[in-house]
Amino acid sequence: MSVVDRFSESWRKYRKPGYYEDFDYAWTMTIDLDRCNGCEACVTACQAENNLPIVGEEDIARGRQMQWIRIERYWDGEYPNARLSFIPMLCQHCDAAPCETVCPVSATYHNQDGLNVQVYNRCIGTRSCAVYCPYEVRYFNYSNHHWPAPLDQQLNPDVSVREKGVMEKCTFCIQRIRQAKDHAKDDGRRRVRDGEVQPACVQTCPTEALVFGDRNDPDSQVSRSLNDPRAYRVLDELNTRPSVVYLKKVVTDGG
Amino acid sequence: MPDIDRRDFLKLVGAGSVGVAAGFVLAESIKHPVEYLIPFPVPPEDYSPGIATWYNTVCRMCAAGCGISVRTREGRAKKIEGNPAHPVNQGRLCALGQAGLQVLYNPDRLTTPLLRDGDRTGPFTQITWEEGLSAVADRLASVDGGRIYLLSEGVRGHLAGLFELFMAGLGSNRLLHYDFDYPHTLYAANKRFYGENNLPYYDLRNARYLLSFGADYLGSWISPVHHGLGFGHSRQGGEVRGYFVQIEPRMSLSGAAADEWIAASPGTEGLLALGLAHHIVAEGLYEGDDRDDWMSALAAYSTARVAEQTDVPTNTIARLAKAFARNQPSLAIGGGAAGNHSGGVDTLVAVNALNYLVGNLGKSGGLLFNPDPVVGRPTRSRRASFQTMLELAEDARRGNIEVLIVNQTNPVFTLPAATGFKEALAGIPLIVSLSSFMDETTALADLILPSHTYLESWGDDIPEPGVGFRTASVSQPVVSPLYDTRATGDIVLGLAQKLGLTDSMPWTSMKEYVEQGWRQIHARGADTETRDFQAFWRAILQAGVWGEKLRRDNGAFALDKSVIDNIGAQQPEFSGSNDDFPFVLHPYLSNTFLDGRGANLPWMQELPDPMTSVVYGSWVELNPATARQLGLAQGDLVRVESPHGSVSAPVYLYPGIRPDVIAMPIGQGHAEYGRYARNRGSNPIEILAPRAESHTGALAWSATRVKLAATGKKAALVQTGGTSRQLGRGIVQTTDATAGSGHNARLNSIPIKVVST
Amino acid sequence: MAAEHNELTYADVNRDVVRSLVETGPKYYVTLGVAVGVFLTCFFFPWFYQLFYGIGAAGMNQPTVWGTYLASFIFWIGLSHSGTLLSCVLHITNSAWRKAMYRSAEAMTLFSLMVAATMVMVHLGRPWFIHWSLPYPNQMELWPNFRSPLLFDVMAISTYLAGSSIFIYMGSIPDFAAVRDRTSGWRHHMYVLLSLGWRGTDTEWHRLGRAYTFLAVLIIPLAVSVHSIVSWDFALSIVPALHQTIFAPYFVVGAIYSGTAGIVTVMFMLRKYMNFERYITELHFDNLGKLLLLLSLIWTYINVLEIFTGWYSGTSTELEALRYKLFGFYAPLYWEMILFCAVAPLLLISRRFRTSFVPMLFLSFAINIGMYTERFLIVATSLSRKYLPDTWGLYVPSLVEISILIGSVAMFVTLFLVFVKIFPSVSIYEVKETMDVPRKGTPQWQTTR
Amino acid sequence: MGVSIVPTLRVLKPAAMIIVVMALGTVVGFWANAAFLPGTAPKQPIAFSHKMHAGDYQIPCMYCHIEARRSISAGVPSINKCVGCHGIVAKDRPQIRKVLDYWQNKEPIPWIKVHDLPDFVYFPHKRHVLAGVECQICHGPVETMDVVTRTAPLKMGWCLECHKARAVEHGTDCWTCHK
Repeated sequence: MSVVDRFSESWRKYRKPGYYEDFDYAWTMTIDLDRCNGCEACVTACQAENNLPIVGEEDIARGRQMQWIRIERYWDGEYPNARLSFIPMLCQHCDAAPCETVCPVSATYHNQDGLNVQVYNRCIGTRSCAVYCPYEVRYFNYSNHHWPAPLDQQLNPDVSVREKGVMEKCTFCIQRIRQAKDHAKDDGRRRVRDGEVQPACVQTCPTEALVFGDRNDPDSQVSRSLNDPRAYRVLDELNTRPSVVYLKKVVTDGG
Repeated sequence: MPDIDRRDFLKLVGAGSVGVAAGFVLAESIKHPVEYLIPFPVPPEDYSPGIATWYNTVCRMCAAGCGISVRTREGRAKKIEGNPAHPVNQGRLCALGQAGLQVLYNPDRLTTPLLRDGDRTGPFTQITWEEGLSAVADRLASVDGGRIYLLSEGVRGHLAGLFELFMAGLGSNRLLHYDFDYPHTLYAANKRFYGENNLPYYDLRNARYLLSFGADYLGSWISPVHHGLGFGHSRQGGEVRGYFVQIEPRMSLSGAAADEWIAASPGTEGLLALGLAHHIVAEGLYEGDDRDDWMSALAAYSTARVAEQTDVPTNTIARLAKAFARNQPSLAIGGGAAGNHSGGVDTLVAVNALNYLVGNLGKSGGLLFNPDPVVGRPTRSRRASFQTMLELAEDARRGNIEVLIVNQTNPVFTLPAATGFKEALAGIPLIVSLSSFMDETTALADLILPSHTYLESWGDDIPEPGVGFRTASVSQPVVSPLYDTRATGDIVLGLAQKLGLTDSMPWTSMKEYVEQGWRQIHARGADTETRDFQAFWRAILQAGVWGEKLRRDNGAFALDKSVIDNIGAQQPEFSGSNDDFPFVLHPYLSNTFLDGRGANLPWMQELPDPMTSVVYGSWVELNPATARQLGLAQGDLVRVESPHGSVSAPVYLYPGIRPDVIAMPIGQGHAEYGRYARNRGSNPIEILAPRAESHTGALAWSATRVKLAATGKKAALVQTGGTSRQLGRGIVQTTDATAGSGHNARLNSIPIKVVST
Repeated sequence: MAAEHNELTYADVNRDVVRSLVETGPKYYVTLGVAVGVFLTCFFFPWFYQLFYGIGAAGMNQPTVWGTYLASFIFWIGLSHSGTLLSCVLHITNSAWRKAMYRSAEAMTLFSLMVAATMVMVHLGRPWFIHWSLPYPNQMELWPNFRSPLLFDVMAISTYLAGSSIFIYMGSIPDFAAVRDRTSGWRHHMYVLLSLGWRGTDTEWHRLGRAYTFLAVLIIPLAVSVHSIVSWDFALSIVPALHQTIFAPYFVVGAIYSGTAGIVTVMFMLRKYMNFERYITELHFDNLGKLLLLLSLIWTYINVLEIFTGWYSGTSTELEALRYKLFGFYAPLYWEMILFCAVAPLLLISRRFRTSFVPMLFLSFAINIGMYTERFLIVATSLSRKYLPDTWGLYVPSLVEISILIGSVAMFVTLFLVFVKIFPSVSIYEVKETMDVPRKGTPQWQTTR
Repeated sequence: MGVSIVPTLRVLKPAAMIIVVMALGTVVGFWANAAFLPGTAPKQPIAFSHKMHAGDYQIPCMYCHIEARRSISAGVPSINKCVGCHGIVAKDRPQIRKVLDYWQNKEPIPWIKVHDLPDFVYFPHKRHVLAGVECQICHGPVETMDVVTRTAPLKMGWCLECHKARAVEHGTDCWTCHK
């Protein structure tokens, strides 16, 4: 097949609305804001799993924190009726991702699992994806990070350590997905079973607020969760079609 | 070429050589660096490169006793996750627990035994274990047993037993377990009310209505991960959505998660509890035989009076009381600042009374009592309260202590400066520290025998409180020791050997001792008799947890009339007068560092505080209205002055705090403790008044009044978050649907671990 | 018009221009030395440090991942806009007053494009991989992303750079030949190579004229598209206050505006320091002043429109972005921009102002400072106030960034200083076109028209 | 004054010669480094001969590289595997004595990687072995080599050639091989 054919074929494929429904999987996460208590266990789990650096006080003061999942906090009202709500914010793996269109070198793209992936070694560091991302979940390596020995022994060998000048973000723990598929292949299964793979944040969430799975599978846990009437997407009006769906926080007045 | 002369030729040769050299260097510079492939000389069993091995062990980052699975690859620990089989955390784990890896791989660990010559300001020199152990053993042998103190962090299981044997062998009764956050008042209250010196199991999972009096049960109280599991399930896992009420002067993590946050006047939680009890009894929501006794005991706590004392409106009290009684099963818990106040035990007894009145005892969704543990001895009598520590300091001052062995606890940091504890240590001739880190107490030691971290040691643990049935877990090393350190148990056994205590302590290693202890459990085993011990032991190591499905009969509970008669709560007492010190200081355990033990972990330093998103520092929380009055703005450096000293920290405007209260997180302000903790923020414990709770002698850490003095300076308040208001953008959306919605994450809760290929 | 040139003869022109190339005083070398020194210390070494350390050497942070580098990039691209574009427009409309200034205006285009391209390199996290943004066949079948506005940028800018290089070079060939014939030594050899064997035959003049006009027509839409495309870097994002259809004309107008102001600056310098008083006259300043006034009015209109659309949207995000721009942390800069770019240019209504050289110089400075501020505000205000308030932050340029900004100006000055010694900075043959044909003289210099 | 370019070219000739010679020299130098010091056959701490073991004695690859079929890493055998045989066989040869020295000191042998991929590449041996890819396709005819030499370029384009030829499922997706 010539280059031109290949190009026009993929062009047709990706121009088709809803093309991602034909994908092998459509990995999706639901986050129940009524369960989330803001404990940030997910944040540390992600840091441990994905080799996130310790950027240090100075860099955080300059606004360069690196946590692929973060807890945003929003106050409503004033004392004594102040209320604080937490919302975990991570890469939404949008099906119509603004970041994917802007990268000049296609370092970020949609793969066949419906994931918005970032190829670190392709990134040239224009940072335009971070500008285009309305959720601010892309993190840039402003310098090389160091792990004073022996902290480096903790680094996960399944995940790269990103160098300076590279954009990075939540991958839905793609290394775990890859291994789960590998297992499925070893067992002669065509597909990964529901619940067989969980990103680090979902795995550790003490309140079980996070649910992860394949929404192409109607019986999966996450598909059922998506049917919840409380389901909504953050900044839905931008039509980015995120794969992370939130379940509304329940607020009642009086017991 | 004939027209090239000699000069040109030389030029060309020169140019050519420069070119060749440049090309060569260029090619050399882009070459791949040499990498090595270094196999083990003898590979460990069950090891293969590229394939992860999971070891189950026990988390020691706090006292909850969660089971953990540690992923290792190529002999290095890579990640800590919850052990799915463990009943406490069921596969889940908090941030601090996961940061345990950085305890193991901390760059500031003590790597060899260290000895300090001369006074306690000089440097340490490296010594061998043999020298170190002999030095201690010689000293221990030469002094009277009663003059030897062993001050340990709170330990359970076999290590606690070993300490008992060791101290008994030395002829000393001076064995103390000291933790800053040990809930002395809760034990005392349970003892007084239920006659049970024990913590019950709080069944949040099935509770439909929870009243929490100051207990930050999702952040730092007792067993946060287990409570989190229960909270999540109660919220959206069942048929009816649970309703959570948090009563505390400063909104904690649990307060934010709760449906309702009630800022009662600090220290009046007990009054409020009794006010609710009064309303329940008076409105006929309690129909027990002893109703009249209750009526008379609670007569003084009429709704109107309590409302005035607690600053909670009467209709709120009435509403809470009604809802608490009607929405069964309900649960009332108390702790935190409410428990560590001048009348902490009274407060918690009042909370217990609430549970009693609506019948929450011994039933699902209420509180259940635990069977006695099978492993180790209860260490409750060994638990050092604030009062005990004052006595220890006094003994030290009088010269009654010859040797103090400190194991992984840091009283110099967690005791108020006004106690003079640090200075008192000067009166002790020999201080031996078994710590893995150079913390403030270890920095004052003469001899350091560094322990393994928990990820390198053998041991076992019984979660406290239990989960309603008998359970225990074994901890095993997940990696080979990084440094020339030894397990605490092995150090004690080594000393015992040198001292000739081998009769009572014949074991050569902690592993042998633990295994021997578990032999006894196997021998008495109810459901394990079919297997031989080795199979049993292997099964436990694999599962990481052992349990017996033996529940205690929680059926009948009769309350003594004297208990009812003695119920009461006083107005709180504070150190410092209202006029000079207008604010109540509300120190709270940091969600990330607890009592400061997590401050040396870079992940924890970099984890934003859940409520404020501040990292790497301390702050003073002020109600925006108060700040306006004082003319203070976010980030202004203020001095917090109590009658016993002052600390400085930047102001953080916090909408969820009473205007007459200021709050500070505990955990920062270390003078030692490694590069990540040292000289960062400030420690509010320093300025606390040395006031003990009246019944238990526990430190009443929320009973100090302070004043604020602006310094006129700005301080760096490093925050990860920007503006914490939604501005109508619908980011966190809410609904008022109260019914359970059928979303059930429970089904998927057992993680199937993806082990590397 | 011819009257003003009456005292000039063809020989004068030749002599003046060749003198500007050949006679170099110590002042020139001092200026060049300073420019190169500033370039090295303020641009090269900080950049080297930044390459070593990472982009963290600059002040960029999480919400504001783009900073002054990108603002400088747009600024230089904008500055590039007037030169060639104006020259082309004036060429095909046959405006005679263009002829004395177009060469240096085009050079300005060329050099500011080069500086802009360098700013892209400075801006990138891993500039050593910039070739990945070019579509070249490879075994991996890896291609750049053709949907990306940044790739449009790469295409548009490289085309524009190529087009304007050819344009300025083509227009200079007869002049190179003229200089070739009046110089000796290495200069002579250089101009032999540069003039491509130009003999000045009728056929050559004819072909040059055809090709030149053809290129001029081609470059006009190209120039307009370049800045439209640069604006799409922003407008195609969904960032509040950037996601606007007005952005393409806004950028084009802004670009021509700042470019025209840049031309005024350059004209002043050439006139003053290269002794071209007789060629660059009040007429040029008057005409440029009128143009500036027109552009400033259009620019102001678009700014008002931007405020209106922000207010009219009524959404929290747009309103907040607008509020922040007008009254937030960067508000002083905003009002400074309005003062310099919307209010001050109203002085141009007065002809006396337009024809006074020094005030015009200061005005051109003011406009370009204002326009730089505009670019900075586009980047800084919108990015620091995006959708999720919890991520809002603040961006303040670091020393490295400020130094590189200064260094980039030095780079531009250096390039220009080298240019004036190689290229005849006033077009010899076109100036002659405006003059009366001399009765005596070599027929070689007769024009084709 | 003429317009001829010839005098100019004559003047420029010496400088041009120097530049051309220097450029040619650079090419030669680069080539010489690549050709004579390719680094594809580093000197190992022990002169282990794959030709003898895998070629002459026909020991299967996965007798020593045991992990190849079940792990991402093929694994280099530990010394105890070497000593398993050489505790008895050929104990007196100098190279074997070196091995036995390492064994006695319980020191690992610091083998130098011949086939090294960048850290951002995820190459599971297992998937390739189970898919029936011969070891020799990437590692070359190791059984004929006294000193192991890298014969394949191990570059991305080269990987993709094979992935495309074999129509590997998602074989050209970046995240199949990158991490």
